[in-house]
Amino acid sequence: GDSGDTGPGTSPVAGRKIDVITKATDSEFWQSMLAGSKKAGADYGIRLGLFGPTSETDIDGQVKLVENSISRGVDAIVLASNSSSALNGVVDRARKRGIKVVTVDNAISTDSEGFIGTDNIKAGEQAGQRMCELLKDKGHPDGKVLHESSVSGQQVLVDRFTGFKKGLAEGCPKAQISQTLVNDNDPNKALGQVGDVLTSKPDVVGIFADNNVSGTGAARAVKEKNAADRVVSIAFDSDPAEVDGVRAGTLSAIVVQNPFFFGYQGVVEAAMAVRGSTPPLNIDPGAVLIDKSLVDKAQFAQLLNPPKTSGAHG
Amino acid sequence: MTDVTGAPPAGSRRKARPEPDESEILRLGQVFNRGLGGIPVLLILAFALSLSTDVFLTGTNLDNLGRQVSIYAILGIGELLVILTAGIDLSVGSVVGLSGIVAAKAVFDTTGGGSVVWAVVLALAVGALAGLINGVLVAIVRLPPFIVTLGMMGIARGATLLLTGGRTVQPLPDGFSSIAEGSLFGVADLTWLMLIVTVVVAFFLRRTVWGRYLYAVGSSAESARLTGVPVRAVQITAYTLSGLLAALAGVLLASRLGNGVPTAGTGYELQAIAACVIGGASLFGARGTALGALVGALVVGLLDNGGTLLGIDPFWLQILTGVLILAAVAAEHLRNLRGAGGNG
Amino acid sequence: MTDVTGAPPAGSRRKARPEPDESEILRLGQVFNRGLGGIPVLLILAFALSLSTDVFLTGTNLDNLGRQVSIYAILGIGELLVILTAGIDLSVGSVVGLSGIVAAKAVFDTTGGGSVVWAVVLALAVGALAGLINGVLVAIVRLPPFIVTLGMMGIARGATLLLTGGRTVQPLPDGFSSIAEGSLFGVADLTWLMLIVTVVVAFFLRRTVWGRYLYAVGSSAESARLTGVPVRAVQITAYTLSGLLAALAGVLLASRLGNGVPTAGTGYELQAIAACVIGGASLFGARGTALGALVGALVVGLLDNGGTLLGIDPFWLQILTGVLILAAVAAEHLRNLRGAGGNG
Amino acid sequence: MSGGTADPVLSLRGIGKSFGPVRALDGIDLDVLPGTVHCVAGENGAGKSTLMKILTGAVHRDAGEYTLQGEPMRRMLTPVEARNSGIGVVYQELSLLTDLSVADNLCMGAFPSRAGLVDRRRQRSLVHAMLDRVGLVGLDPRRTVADLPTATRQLVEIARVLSNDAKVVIFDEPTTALSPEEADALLARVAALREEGVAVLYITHRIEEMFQVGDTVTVLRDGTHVHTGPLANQDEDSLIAMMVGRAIANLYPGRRPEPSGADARLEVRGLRPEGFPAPVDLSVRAGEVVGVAGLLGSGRSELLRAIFGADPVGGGRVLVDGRPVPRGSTRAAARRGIGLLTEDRKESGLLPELSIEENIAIASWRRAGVRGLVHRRRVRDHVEAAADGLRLRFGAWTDPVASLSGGNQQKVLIARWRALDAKVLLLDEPTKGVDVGAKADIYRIIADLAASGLAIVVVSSYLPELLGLCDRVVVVSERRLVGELSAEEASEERVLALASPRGADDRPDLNPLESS
Ligand SMILES: Nc1ncnc2c1ncn2[C@@H]1O[C@H](COP(=O)(O)OP(=O)(O)OP(=O)(O)O)[C@@H](O)[C@H]1O
Ligand SMILES: Nc1ncnc2c1ncn2[C@@H]1O[C@H](COP(=O)(O)OP(=O)(O)OP(=O)(O)O)[C@@H](O)[C@H]1O
Ligand SMILES: [Mg+2]
Ligand SMILES: [Mg+2]
Repeated sequence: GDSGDTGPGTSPVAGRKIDVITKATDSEFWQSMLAGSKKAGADYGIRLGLFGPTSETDIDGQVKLVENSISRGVDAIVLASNSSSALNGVVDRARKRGIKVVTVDNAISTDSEGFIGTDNIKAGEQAGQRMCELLKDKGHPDGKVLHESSVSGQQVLVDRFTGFKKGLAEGCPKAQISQTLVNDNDPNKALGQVGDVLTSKPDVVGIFADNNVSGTGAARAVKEKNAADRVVSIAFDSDPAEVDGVRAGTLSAIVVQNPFFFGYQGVVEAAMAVRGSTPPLNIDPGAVLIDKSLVDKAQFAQLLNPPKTSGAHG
Repeated sequence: MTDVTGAPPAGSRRKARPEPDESEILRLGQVFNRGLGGIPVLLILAFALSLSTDVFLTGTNLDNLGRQVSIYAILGIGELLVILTAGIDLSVGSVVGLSGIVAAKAVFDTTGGGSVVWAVVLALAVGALAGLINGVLVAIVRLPPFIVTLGMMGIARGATLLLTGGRTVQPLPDGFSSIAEGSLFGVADLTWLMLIVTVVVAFFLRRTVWGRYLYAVGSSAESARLTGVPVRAVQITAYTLSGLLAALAGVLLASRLGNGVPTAGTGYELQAIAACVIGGASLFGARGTALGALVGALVVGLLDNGGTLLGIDPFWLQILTGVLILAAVAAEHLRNLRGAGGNG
Repeated sequence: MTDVTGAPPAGSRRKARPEPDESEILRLGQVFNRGLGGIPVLLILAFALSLSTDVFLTGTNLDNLGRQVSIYAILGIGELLVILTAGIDLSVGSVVGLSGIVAAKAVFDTTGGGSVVWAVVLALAVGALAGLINGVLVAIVRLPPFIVTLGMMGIARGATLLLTGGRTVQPLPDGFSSIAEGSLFGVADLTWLMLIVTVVVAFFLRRTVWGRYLYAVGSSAESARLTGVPVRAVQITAYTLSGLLAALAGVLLASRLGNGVPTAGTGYELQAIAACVIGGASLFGARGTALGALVGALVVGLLDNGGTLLGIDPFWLQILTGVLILAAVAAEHLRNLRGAGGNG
Repeated sequence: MSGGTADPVLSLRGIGKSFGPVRALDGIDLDVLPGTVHCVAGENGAGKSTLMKILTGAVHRDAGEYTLQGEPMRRMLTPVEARNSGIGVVYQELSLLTDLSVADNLCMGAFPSRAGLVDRRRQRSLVHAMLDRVGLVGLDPRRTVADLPTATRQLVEIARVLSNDAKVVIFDEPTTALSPEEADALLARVAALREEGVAVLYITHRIEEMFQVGDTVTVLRDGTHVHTGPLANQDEDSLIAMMVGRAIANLYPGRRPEPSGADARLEVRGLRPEGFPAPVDLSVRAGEVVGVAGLLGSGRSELLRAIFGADPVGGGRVLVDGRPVPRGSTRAAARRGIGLLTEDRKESGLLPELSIEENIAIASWRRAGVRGLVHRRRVRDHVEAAADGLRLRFGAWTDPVASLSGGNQQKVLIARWRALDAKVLLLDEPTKGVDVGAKADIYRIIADLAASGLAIVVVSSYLPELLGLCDRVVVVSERRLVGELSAEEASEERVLALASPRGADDRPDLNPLESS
């Protein structure tokens, strides 16, 4: 909702209305992004509206939120789109009405004032390459890898997996994806599925978990079956449970993006656009692979444990 | 309500003639006396919103509202047909996804503009087919509707994913996107469609023999059978129409999104059922109206829209929506209790 | 055809004595003759799996199966209590999330090991309270169960998100995680708990007067009321127990995940209801058994587990699951039709 | 026998039907001549309704031939086919669609329509014609059936069958809920049908009705055919003997010793049931059986329900043995020892999915020596004791009660209230649909219960029953207690005189059927 804080009145964009719309509100990742946005909002005295649908598959829900922002008569929208193309229509409508739109996390295929985010295919590639290295270390570059996926049919996840396969194939052409399991974002199911594979498929030596739920499930399963030294497990996102997993060694590495930055920079660029200056068209802060050696390094502290906020406001 | 018998025969007949419509509403009011339920609640909500935020009553917002609600309303009205027969259709959400993808793929693969019509027809056919299968399994094989449609829910979603390999289908020709974007007399086509569907179904339910059969089957399938109602055929129609309307909703959604999204419609079944029940339908059948389902969908849509307009924290909004739905139905319900000796 | 006066009471009593258990199974088999439904299907499935993959029957896999199913089974059995009264509880999924978070926060904030017990008690209390509220709204205010629990679904989920700000609650002390990890005689505690809950509820339903009242209310609330059954109290108990069991499931889930996940339990309500219906419960009340709900949960769990073991493509698996659920219920259903003159 | 010698419009050969283990019908032959009233008699569970359901396609026969006007009817006959080939029926268990309006119910399955559209105007006139025919002139056709009392529903049901011109009309216990006038009027209608050359199949447990209208009678016992012949050659006793397989010495238990002591078991003080113009006072002594007489819709059922606390009341109090019963709680009433046998067993009596055993025990678990935990054997004994002497015909105690015949279901409810050692029993139409043999048993049981010190109130539309059974008869008219007659004073004439409403014309819905 509207975070009432009007910061330093000196700011040239003070009092402007910017809505931030995330893919969902109910995970660490989006909470960090919102935290970032709030920081920027406070720094520049912008009137923020923070919204997000209940689930990352709820595209229509996001379309509604954008429409409602149009109704709210905001100056700009920072949008983490649930689809690379399905919001084109509504975004165009918004821009026609002079509303500036900055997209974050997931680029969309129509024009916008700017994009800040990680190319999920690239990030997937990083994960794939790291998977290959670790498999080599374990001595089976030709081993089988399990793909634990949270939802079928979500573009971002498809991209991550595409990238992962590419990255894996570069160094380990013989390595193969043994099967894909879908847990419908149910951590219990994820845990069960990975557990089943670990017990029933001794030849599986790698796990690729494509989001925080899959990652959490994988970490728990590896713990439950204490298979830490048997399998290489790489997951996306930096849920505390996953970070914990890295520390405990139940996750070999996690692919961490910088949602806090997305949120902050998104608002800043939106503000710029509102002022009439043109923000950089595309910023890719890239993704970092965090493993045991890095997890407690100071420079990643803010990344892995961003400033907390309660609910969707500060 | 007992004194009604007191009224002399001539009286009731005389009352009926002059304003047949009035009498009709009266009849409906009596037969499914929670049917027109939501309306007062709806008005109160709208009034409250227009007071609390000046952007609510703006043309753009009402236009948005119409676009947003239309898809759920159409879905809800389809669901209603099944609910009236004391059934339930959990597959509508998946059918939305499936039909959307079918239409999208059809226009995508054959990028001849004219094929849009074909694509839509094909999608509707697929939806109707899914419904037909549900209907047959319920009416002929006599399986519990919940299970049948739960199965279909999985099957349709799986099929959708297979068709797309889990990928979004796009870009789609403007010819297709324009279905949902166009508008007439400043009112979005989506809104028009929603109203048309409501009117047609309402007419079907009130005025046609087959419509009355739906209520009969819902009231007691056995008694209906004994009085010569073709129970099975009626059930099959209900599920088929539900599938058809779900498909329509799916096509509209795909057009609105300009994409064939394989996960589209996930979880819509619950919203559709909710719309019906908020609108006064009973899951035990034979109670409910098309108008009610529309109102139900509007109530939910209004809460959503209002919530964001007022910039309510999404977490709080979720709680609030829950509370308000309860309040709405409760208010409505108590009103009836006072009105009609509690057979609501 | 016996005739009481014909057959002296002693006679039938003599019949009862030798094999009371046999007579008991007979009774259940007849009264809710789809109650024990799933079992044959379950066996067939298990058999097929053990043929098609040698890892299925391994101890570890069965152990996994137990752990995975337990949470859904407990949820399903809670849901059953409500369904028996011809109600429905859509809030169980959200209550799972809420109670899990409550427990997690409780142990997290007060990291004294002993407080685990307290945390659990607190979580269970919260779940029971949510159920109680449902019950009161249904029984006293007389709102439709679907709406009441739909509202509660939103409220509980919203509360969960508020409590956590949408963040995972962790790390949790091992004392808490160990609840779900431990095992006894090589069988996971989770599995034990599932079995205990089943047995206790089964006993409650079959052997206690209050249990029988649940069926009476579901069969005909009005008739029950006029024979002096405390209908409202019975309904309230049902919803409260459902909430309590959901909370138990939630605590177990949180403990198993070693995290308080705010979105945990999303969509579980459908699985719980499905488990009941697959197990032979009727959404119109008065039909269903605890064992049935357990079996229903197992069937679904088995399909999942089997799919994973056989490495079936997830898209196909989704379709297959839908088909198999249908097939399972259909097979069961036809068997009954043949058995008891079509009143299945 | 009028129009006798024509060849049968309907004939059955060797009809058989089983429900699972239960053999409901076995090798039944039946010929029905046009222009005759053919009664079908038999004990509860003899198979009468099943036979009728086979004729109408509601149930499919297992074996046997069925020809209608020489046309062989296929085994999988559907109700529609049956109706189209000229069979009309009033089922024993009301088959109305309770959520729908009276108008829709009357037209269901045969709406006046143009191109699938309901023709409102024609429907309206049609419906009024139908209602007129059964004397429900003033009944608003838009009313939901669920709001109507049983008797009215039964009339609506009858109206439906009288409308379409059938060749064979079946009445399965049409008068169970009707008061004498409506019953007589109905019989007049039946006679009229016969004159029109229609063949009527008439089932009733009121023997005298058979002799009033019947030409031929067919007697079934245990699903087998016992006798067919002209009613002229029969008298009540011989008929009963054939049905029951034994002679019924005397139907009514006869005088009981004057109720001892003047202590009022049940006392109703200034009770104001919904819609009752004046408060009701009534007191029943231990050992007394008080009858409540009145026309259809006079408020008898409402009165009983109010006493039991089933419906909200405007005021007043109910005392049992001088202790007031908390108002508006059926639970409290039951615990204070009041039992209510409702008039509509289908909607407010039976628990269809539950077993016969449980339906009997449900009200009296504690009496069954059950404290919280159900003890199977105790319950079974308890239930057997309660059903003893009721001639309940059933497969197993654990069968769903829905599988019983109408009369046997009624017996189950009687057993339920007998099982509860109540202080006060309120019985609304206790012998509804019960066969003569069982009637005698039920009367005896009521008498015994009274003798053992209960206070019993009986509502019945069947006057002979009230007169034969009760120590006192109070008469209700237009929701007022309009009079009270001692057993000696009471006679059908005097009761009717009291019962018939003053200024009947402004309660047109209560006019007797002749009005059409
Ligand atoms: N659906 C059913 N399932 C099982 N048994 C049934 C069913 N319907 C009837 N029966 C049995 O068939 C027998 C005949 O029932 P029917 O209803 O024909 O008796 P009836 O002569 O009509 O008795 P009543 O005079 O009480 O109406 C009874 O023993 C009854 O238990
Ligand atoms: N013909 C009728 N049409 C509609 N309502 C009626 C009719 N007759 C009675 N009622 C209503 O039924 C109620 C009284 O029914 P009730 O059952 O208490 O009377 P009753 O004496 O038991 O008659 P019965 O039991 O034969 O129906 C009143 O509300 C009255 O208005
Ligand atoms: Mg009968
Ligand atoms: Mg009555």
